[in-house]
Amino acid sequence: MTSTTDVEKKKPFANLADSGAYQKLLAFASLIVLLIGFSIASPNFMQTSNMIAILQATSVNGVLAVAATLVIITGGIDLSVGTLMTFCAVIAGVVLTYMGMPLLLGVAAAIASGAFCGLCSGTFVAKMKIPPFIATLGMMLILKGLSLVISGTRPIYFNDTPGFDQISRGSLIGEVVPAFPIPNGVLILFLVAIAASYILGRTVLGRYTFALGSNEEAVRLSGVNTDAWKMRVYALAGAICGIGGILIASRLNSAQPALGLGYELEAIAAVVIGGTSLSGGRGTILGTLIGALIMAVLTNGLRVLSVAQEWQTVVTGAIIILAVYADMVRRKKAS
Amino acid sequence: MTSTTDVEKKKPFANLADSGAYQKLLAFASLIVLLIGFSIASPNFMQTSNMIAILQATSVNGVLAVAATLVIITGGIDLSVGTLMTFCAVIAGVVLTYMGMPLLLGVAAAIASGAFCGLCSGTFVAKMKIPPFIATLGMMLILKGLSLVISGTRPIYFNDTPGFDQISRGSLIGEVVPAFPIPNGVLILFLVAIAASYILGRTVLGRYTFALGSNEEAVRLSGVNTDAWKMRVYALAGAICGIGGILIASRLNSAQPALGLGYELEAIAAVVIGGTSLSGGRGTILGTLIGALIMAVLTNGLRVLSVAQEWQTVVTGAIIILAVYADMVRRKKAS
Amino acid sequence: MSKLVEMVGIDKFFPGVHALKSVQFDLEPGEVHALMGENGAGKSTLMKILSGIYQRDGGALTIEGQEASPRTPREAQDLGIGIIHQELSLMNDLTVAQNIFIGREPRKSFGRLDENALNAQTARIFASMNLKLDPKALVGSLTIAKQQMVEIAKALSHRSKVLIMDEPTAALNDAEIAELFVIIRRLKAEGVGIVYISHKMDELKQITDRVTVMRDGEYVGTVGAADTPINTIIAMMVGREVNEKPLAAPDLGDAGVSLQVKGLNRGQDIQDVSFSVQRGEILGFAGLMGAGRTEVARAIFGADPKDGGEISVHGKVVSINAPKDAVKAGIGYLSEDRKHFGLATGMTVRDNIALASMDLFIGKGGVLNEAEIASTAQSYIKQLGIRTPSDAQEVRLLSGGNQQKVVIAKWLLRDCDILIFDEPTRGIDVGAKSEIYKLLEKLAAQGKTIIVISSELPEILRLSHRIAVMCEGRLTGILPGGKETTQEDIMYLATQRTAAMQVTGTAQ
Amino acid sequence: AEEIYIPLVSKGFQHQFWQAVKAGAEQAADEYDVTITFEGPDNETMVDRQIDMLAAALANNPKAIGFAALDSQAAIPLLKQANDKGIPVIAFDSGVDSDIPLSTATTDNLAAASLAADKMAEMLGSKGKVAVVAHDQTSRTGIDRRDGFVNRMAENYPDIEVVTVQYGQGDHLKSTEVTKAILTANPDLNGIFGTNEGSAIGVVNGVQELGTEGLVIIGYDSGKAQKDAIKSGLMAGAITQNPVGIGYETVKAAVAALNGEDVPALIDTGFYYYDASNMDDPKISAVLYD
Ligand SMILES: Nc1ncnc2c1ncn2[C@@H]1O[C@H](COP(=O)(O)OP(=O)(O)OP(=O)(O)O)[C@@H](O)[C@H]1O
Ligand SMILES: Nc1ncnc2c1ncn2[C@@H]1O[C@H](COP(=O)(O)OP(=O)(O)OP(=O)(O)O)[C@@H](O)[C@H]1O
Ligand SMILES: [Mg+2]
Ligand SMILES: [Mg+2]
Repeated sequence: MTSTTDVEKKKPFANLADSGAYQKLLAFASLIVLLIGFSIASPNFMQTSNMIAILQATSVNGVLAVAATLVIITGGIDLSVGTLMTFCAVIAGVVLTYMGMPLLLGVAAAIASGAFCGLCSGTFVAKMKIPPFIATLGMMLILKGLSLVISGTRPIYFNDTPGFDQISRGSLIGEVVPAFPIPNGVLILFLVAIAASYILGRTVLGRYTFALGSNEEAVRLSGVNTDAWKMRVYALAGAICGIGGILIASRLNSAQPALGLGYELEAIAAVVIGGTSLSGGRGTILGTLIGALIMAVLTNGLRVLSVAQEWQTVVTGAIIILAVYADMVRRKKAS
Repeated sequence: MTSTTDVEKKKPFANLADSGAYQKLLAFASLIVLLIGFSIASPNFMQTSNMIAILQATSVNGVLAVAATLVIITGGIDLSVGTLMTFCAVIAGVVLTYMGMPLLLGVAAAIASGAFCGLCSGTFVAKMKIPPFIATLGMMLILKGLSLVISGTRPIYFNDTPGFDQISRGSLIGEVVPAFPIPNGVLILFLVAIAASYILGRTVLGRYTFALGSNEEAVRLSGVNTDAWKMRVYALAGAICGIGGILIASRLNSAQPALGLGYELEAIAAVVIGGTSLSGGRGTILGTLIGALIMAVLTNGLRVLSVAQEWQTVVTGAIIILAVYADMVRRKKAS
Repeated sequence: MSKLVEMVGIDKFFPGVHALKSVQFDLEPGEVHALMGENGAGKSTLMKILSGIYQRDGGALTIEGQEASPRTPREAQDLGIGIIHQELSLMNDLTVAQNIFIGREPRKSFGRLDENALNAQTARIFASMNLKLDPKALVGSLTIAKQQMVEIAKALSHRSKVLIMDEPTAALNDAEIAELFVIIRRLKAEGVGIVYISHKMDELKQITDRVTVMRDGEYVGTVGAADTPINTIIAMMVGREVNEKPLAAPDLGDAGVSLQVKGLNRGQDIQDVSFSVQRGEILGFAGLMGAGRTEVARAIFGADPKDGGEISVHGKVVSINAPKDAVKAGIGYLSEDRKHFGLATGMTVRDNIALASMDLFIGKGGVLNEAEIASTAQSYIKQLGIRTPSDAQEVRLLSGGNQQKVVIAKWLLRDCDILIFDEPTRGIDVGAKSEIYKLLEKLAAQGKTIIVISSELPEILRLSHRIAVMCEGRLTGILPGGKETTQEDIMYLATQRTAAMQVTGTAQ
Repeated sequence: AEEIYIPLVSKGFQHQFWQAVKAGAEQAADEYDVTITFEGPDNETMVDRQIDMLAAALANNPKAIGFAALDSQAAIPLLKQANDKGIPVIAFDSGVDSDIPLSTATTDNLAAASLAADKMAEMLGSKGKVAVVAHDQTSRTGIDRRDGFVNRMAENYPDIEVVTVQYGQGDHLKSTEVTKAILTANPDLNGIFGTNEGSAIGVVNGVQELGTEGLVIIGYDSGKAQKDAIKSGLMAGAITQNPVGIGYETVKAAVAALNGEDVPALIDTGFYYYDASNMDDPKISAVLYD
């Protein structure tokens, strides 16, 4: 109970450097190295249209990765993001094409059904105490099957809903800055990311998300209704997958019921590359975005370089390991 | 250092009941319920030939799941089991068919290359401190690509190696007990499982596998070279995947270089259904075997019932959740 | 003859913290050398340098006259240095014996384990410690006190020349401590040098030969234990005199009953426990290890299920099935195991303090008022003297005692009517302890109801207006606080093991 | 001279069928002195991944593009973009719902699967029970081959019952297990149709492992294992497309379009039924691959 030491006085500066701009820039290091490398290797890489293609390719995976980030920070895992996205797309297809409802209703239905399925996973995990891996694996299979059942194993096209494809393909930015026609899908990804960041950083839900991942029992013993909060996090993640469903449906102008398997691993990979720990309690949306971008740049760059496809896979694997390694080394130095 | 309380005296009995025959039988409960259910639903299900088909269907996934169990008990995860299996099959193909070496050498090469790749993953995790998810995801991609590169994107057939397909398909047991021609592949799975069980329960390697997953820092503080042991566990898991590679190659009488993606989730699912915790420190090979059997019975049963494919997926998802839930409830009651 | 250990001018920096400032320390063979200081003074850090966990940033270390810089725990072990860590570091999924011999398992050929030898050797160690514990029990199923004993057994099994004990008795009760002292004396006779860190001042006179005091990461001085009054040592530690006021049990008169527990039951652990506490009262809970005090507290709080029993708060029966119900009813519980049940160690000091009271800081749309959380946290940091570089520091980087203070702050902020403190001063230094006592008294004076579970009888006697004593899951009696009650009275009730014993005293 | 670059974005690349298409395309590339790349996603459900591939291909300023659409509509905006830039698009394997592709080099999968049904019926004497092990439930080829077979049976052979259609994702091992389950459920089965190479091999494997005899197995595509099975009599016969031809014609049409020549709107590369009797026929063996 003695007085403040000089240590405490020094700390604010240390803190500043820690979270400062310099640090944040460094987090991009692997991404920037990749961008520079590919630009040198191929003159076609650094074109506006290709940059936009990369961003476009990030949009769906990015949104799913944001959803996965939330669940992973609670110490869980969500294997159902990919098939849930598809399920929501199919729901939108049913509402818009089969039932002929107006656009907004379709979007709302997709997001609501996403939230509902997320809530189901959350209930399995929180109330029934099923390990998140199994609960969401089960959901992944259930949703995969249901998408096929509901759609009649057939893609649902949105040709009767004019403007639906503009949700992802159109470009509001392009109308203002014609030189840089960033598609709306990318815009939506950034909006989702900003919203998720805000929720994580500034709201109770976010605080409990971290707390659950850090030490759930301690949170429970603090009198917090941990089950309820966990279910909310899963529901929120589900709703975000619903947005992902709209994005992909709009991009393909159809709901492809068989799609989505394997997307969960890519989303989780983006999360982990972005520095979020699978054991929970730590993570950032910015990191996840960078992770998703690294993956997209890598795949696109190797394609533009026309590397043989089998080698593309090898190089992707190696670079993912290296990128994370570089990040580990950087962080170790920083601390 | 005070006197014994009765609690402690009671403890041995509690322990006995815990690991007693009764308890072990109960662990099979979900499996047995499934078997009975399918037998009632279809008269064709409970035939010797179908039981053998189920066992055979378990063999490859079972071996991969055993490998995954080891890594998961250390608190890690291995996403590369499926493509590593394929890679080892391709290596066997190269050694046997392209280079025309004798059978044993091919088998040895497959297992050795499995161990080597496992060692690489282990090095990434232990030495480079890359999260296991990323290290093995990277390996998964690298091995997937390399399998295609090495094989020339072409299956390698083992027609020149007589007896190769007998490794998995032949039946030593059938020669002795003709009524029950259990294929050698199943025999190998059981041998692998027994060996892994023995290693886990009786050897130093096994002890450190559990210790690492339980509290790695404490093990390190006890002066154990945790990195070296972790690498050994990954190498052992890799070697087991090598055996899996031999099994699948022998069953298909060819090394199919494009196979293997998606097998990792099935293997991990079997592990988790079997009661091994993804956070490490706990798990049994017996549980994993039961988990793999549950998955195999489920898929086979639904197919025998000719359930429509899309519904098969839905039902599989739901039953996986239920099986694990039933297990949770049982354990809670037992404790 | 050279000294066993000699450390001179040791410096250690952590990001933002100058943890050790040119500290010196030495150890003779066959001596018990106490290392004292407030929470965060740097005791554990100094010992971690000696045992190869941290590397020093400056200074010299010699072991038996030889320059040494152990870089890993293994190297330190090879130099003959063993350590019992302040924070338990055990593998919960392994058995007791497996934990003790981790890294040195008796082996047969081909890396096979000799499990029988392992258990037999463990049993022998336990026998020499006069400890009854099944070598095959899973460590995770043991209470912390027993886990602490396992840590001690593990350190003993190393047969080190230097044995560092970082607060080995924090989780132990008097009987266990007495047994530990027997062991320490035996080791001493064998020529082992022992570094002994503790916040229990009474232990100094019992076993230590010399005392080195640290303050704020600096070396203050080394004195002989026998010829230095305790008050002098305390003054060296905190830089001032700490005077203990004797307890003055207030007359609560007709202050209403705020918590009433009737017929609380759960299997063997809790057998028909009934008691009540008045507003403004401090009820102490005493008992031996495993008496079930923690169980009673957790059952009241809803952390564990109960078989039966009725809990009333302010005369109204409340149904408590989960901690959230308890908190809603105005009951707070500070767990004895801060690491597992008290703290989200990866989060900041600020968030941990606010953890139970988030609803106070919620604005529109669930947005948190961060500035208010920070200023609240800072006021508690000041009030409790939590030594942390800032309120945004991660809790896991604080010293053990300061972590404990964070948990206390969490419950103070929650402002419950009824507060159950389970071993609140575990690992807390003398200065801070007396501050906490004052705090509890102040809370009681404000009309709050306080239950204190403690294994330190002087603490129970110092604090409690009434003392409940438990033995093997039963409440064996309730004694009045104040001068009339002695440690012997409590021990008598705490050892009433036969089920036929009547409850003495009155339960209101 | 400036290099002529023609990327082919396919439906897959790991399967032998696609490798044969690639081989044909490379052959044509050699002949016409152009550079090609050949890429496809891991499986035929990944519609969006294929579009990303198309986008990357467009970034390289190709002279022409070959495209095997996983979904007939999803790629239209990108194809329009190509069209606007004057890049000719040749569709292969299956069509695109648009008039942008100048030409489509493809197999009529419906007709090919009907032929398989005819052959099956012939061998069974127009009565009995058959099953289908298909490779995919939602992809165009999966649907066409399944429907071609099932519909022909329903229309022309009332005494033949298709008892079940199950899917093995074209994965050899999964198809093996599927076959065994089908045989367990239908001990009186007379024939099985496997709709692609992996499915067909799976059927053969499953039948072998169960030791079932007297089944009529008809496969699809070729590959060494399938050819061996036909030679040994395990498999009655199989449909083969002309994958090498598809690849070759795609590149050839692209080059023709670049040179301003007329290209036919549809290039039917044909399909054949082959069995032990005609396998070594030069016309047939030319379209088979190992
Ligand atoms: N890894 C670390 N990173 C940052 N700061 C640290 C770290 N370890 C210790 N510290 C800081 O160093 C100081 C000394 O801590 P130490 O644990 O040695 O105290 P202590 O004397 O053992 O206290 P206690 O009696 O509470 O156990 C404290 O201010 C603590 O916050
Ligand atoms: N190894 C064990 N296995 C099962 N139950 C145990 C074990 N050890 C203790 N218990 C149960 O826990 C009860 C209380 O333990 P605990 O030591 O927490 O009580 P306590 O009075 O709070 O003691 P303290 O706070 O001094 O540790 C015991 O009465 C016993 O029923
Ligand atoms: Mg300390
Ligand atoms: Mg206790």
